[in-house]
Amino acid sequence: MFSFYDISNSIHQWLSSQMGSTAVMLIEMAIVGVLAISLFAFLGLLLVYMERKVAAFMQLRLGPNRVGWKGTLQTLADTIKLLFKEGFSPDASDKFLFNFAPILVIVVAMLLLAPIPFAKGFQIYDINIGVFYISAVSSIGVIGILMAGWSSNNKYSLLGAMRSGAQIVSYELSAGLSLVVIVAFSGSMSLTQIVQSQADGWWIFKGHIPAMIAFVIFIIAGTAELNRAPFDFAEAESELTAGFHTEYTGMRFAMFFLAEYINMFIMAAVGATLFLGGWMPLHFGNLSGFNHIMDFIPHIVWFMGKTFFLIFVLMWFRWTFPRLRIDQLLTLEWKYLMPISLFNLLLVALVVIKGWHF
Amino acid sequence: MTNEDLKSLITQHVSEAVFEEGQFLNAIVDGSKAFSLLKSIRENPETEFDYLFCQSGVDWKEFFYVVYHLSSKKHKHTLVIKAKITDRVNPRIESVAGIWKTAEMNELEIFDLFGIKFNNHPNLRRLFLDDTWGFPLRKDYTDDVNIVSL
Amino acid sequence: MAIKSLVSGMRLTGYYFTHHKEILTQEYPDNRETLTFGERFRGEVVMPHDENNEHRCTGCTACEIACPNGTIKILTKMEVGEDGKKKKAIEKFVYHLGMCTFCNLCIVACPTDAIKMSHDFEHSVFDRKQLTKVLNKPDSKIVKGVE
Amino acid sequence: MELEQPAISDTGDFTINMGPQHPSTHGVLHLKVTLNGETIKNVEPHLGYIHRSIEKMSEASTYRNFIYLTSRMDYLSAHMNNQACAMVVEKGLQLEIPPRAKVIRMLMSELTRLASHQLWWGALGLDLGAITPYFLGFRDREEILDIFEETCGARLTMNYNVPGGLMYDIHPNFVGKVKTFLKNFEDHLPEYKQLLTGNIIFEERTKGVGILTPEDALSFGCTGAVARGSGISCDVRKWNPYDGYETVQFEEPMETGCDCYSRYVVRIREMEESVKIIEQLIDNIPEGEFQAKTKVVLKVPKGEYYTRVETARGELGVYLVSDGSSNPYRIKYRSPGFSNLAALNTMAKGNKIGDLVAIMATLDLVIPDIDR
Repeated sequence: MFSFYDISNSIHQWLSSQMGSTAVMLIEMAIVGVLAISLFAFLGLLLVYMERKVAAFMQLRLGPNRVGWKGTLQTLADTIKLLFKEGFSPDASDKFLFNFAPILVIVVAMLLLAPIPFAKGFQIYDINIGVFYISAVSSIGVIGILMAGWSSNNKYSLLGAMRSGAQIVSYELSAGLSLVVIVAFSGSMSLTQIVQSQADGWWIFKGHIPAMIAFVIFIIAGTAELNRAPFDFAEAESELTAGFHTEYTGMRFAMFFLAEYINMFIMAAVGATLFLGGWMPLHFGNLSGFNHIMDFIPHIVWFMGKTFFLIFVLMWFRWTFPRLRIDQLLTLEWKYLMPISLFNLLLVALVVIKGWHF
Repeated sequence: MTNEDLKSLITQHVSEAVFEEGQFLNAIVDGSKAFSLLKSIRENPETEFDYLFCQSGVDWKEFFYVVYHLSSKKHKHTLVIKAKITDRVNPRIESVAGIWKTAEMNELEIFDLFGIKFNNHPNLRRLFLDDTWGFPLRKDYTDDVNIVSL
Repeated sequence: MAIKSLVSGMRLTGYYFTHHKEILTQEYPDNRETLTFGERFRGEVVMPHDENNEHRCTGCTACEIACPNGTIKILTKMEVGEDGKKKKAIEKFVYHLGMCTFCNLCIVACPTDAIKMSHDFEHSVFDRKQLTKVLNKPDSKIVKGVE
Repeated sequence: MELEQPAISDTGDFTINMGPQHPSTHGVLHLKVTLNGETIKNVEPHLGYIHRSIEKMSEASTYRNFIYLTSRMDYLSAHMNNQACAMVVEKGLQLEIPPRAKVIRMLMSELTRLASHQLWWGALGLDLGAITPYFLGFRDREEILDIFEETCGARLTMNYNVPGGLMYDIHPNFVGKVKTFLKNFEDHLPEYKQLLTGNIIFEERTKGVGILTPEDALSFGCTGAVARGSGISCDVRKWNPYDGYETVQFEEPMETGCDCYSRYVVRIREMEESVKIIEQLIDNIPEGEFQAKTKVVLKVPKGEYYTRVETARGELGVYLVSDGSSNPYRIKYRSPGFSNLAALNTMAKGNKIGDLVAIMATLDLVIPDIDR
């Protein structure tokens, strides 16, 4: 059967037979870098197109339909346009931070790609503290947003950045706690092992109610961390014009835009990996016939299917709900989600100790 | 209150008030006496004009009127007070923004378009036009650039 | 309760996502051929001419008076009719499209139905001078019998 | 760049300019907002970005052709504006318009009100961050605009009223199309409630926000849904019926919450009432003339005339001073948006920026109506 594991292994072996280990590592790093960047660009284009189409269909519109077949090349055309646009920077801005902020944001998004297992054995870096790594690195992104807001020398930007700071600091907690639930269940922080532990069923099914609660909290907190509606305070178009990226144009703006969609992909991928079994096919206890059919679907399809399902849910939220207010957002976190997560963690500890889960 | 009662009430306050019957009862009083009259008919429980539904200026070339259209939600009667201002160079009248809050914005508009200054207005500024502009709703206003006569 | 209200909203958008039939928007430049207008749609003022290059305008300037913006200017000349009498006729019916607000007052005012509103709504031009139009065609004459 | 004064004062207050180009000021409204953190301390409106001095322009026009200008004031209730102006001239001339014209005017007014509220509903959703309502609101609005286009010739600035009645008779398709619209709208109105009214986020955003006490509402001269949301009965159609409104049965929706949510509910219920009025009238359009006979040149006798209509935003008053010539001597439009805007500062103080947007959306401001 077609497998990424075999491909990557055979490449590695072929390279090893040709040259020394340092050169192999360098070449492999280059290959991975090229793959990661092209995945980045491709995902950016795909997700923007998908969002526009989903939005259009929910709003009884056609969506992009001019460039390419059914508008598929529209996002490419937009990218080319953004590349050619002049990148303004305000006179009184802090030039260094202003230029550095979008790069920081996009680098963080790239770093997050490292520990995600796309298919069996197909992973950039199988780090044994993957969950910890993700929750640690993802909070660096907010520094980029704060830098952007501060350096723009615009009060709207500043307000947006401060909102974003408050928001991400708060929601990092419940997002982290809901990840800890799965860590407790599987007993490992490595994403590969978490996926392996779901071979006989996904955690959302195996983990009873605590896993469900953790999943819902993860979706809410994840949406908030992504700065997406209904939690898009950092931008809050109708309140702060464009929030932290009010002053950004051209490719610098495109970087923020791209990072937002990559982060969305990563959020959905982490959610799919931890709660929905990653690339594991859907297995039900003893229906071996059914399980066997499911095995025929390639792992990458399972992974992408789950991820894009979660992305679709996020988009569905965005095109349905009104935005909350900043103080309501913080109330939701500190008064509801946070206590529920803590209590949920306690429950999970009990379940795990007693071995009640499947 | 009927129009007759209103007339006698106003005459008690301002003896030289002139009345005109039309769609509503009109009372023309001098600008200097308008404020006390308006304040008293707002506070008098028998009249209680709590709703200033229109405040405007009219330029009659020799003098200005500041027209207050008043009605009462409770007593359901309507009255029009016209405060007459004869000074064209430096027209002034007391502000009623303390009595009806809607007057604050309306008086800004009247100041902007007629140049009538309101004493004790909380924040008298040009609302629409910049400070160097004339007062366009005055009849003697001319503008060769922006007004194209047909 | 709270979650129920959120789900009901999502059900609506989800319903429209899956039942994608009705389209609200129009693909404008592509559907020029199929665009329909009400017959009273106000595009711009035109003066219909018949096949003999004849119009119905007597030059009475009722439309010029009715126009609130000075959009219409009628230049008249004296013409000698067939019966030898001198008669007023239009030389130029000048229409400044740039000043027109499409209020329809001139059409209503016209006693001889000489002008009407066309359905042409794409008025943008590169040169403002093109917005000043002469509505009567060169050498056109008034239809006989219209006074 | 040297700043003359620090951007943030010692107490932590700072000023931001909302507008004239801002997504949620619905046009060119310019608000100078003093903030402390996210909390609003003061809101000062600066107007004039779309001031065309319609009052001055009207003074130069005749009684027939000043009416079209008022479509450009509150463009969402263009028909009611035109009606108010036509009515003031009719009042001056003591002209009785035919019953057919009255009924058609009422029908058109209610359709305009529906169209305006549909746009308002969509824009409210947009201001609160939900984008889908905008398109659903426009779906129904387009249907009404198509009806207008067929009968009046224009979709927005209709100019369908003339002194003495109407410019044209209704189009033969009018009755059928209105009935189709009513049927569609009955299906669509529950969706409005599904998407916003019951939504927990929406309720959190609007309940208890932007409190306007009844005393303030009256003192600020607020009308329309703004005053009715504070429990003040002010529907001109009830208190001073015009053009036949005394013959139709409808309720004046009132709420006592004094907050954004009350104003929202009032407008939603107003839509239901408008549907009721249309249903009563659509089968009973009397036959006859649609325009009273008038002279070619109208001269309103010397005097002062005041008419009011209930537009989608509140009470529009037209104060006409005539000196007996063929032009108005002075025309004052008492526009509902102007008075409602005055209350913004009182409502917004102490709330957050997000609330300011919600409050402005429920005030339903139309800037050309405020600037004139």
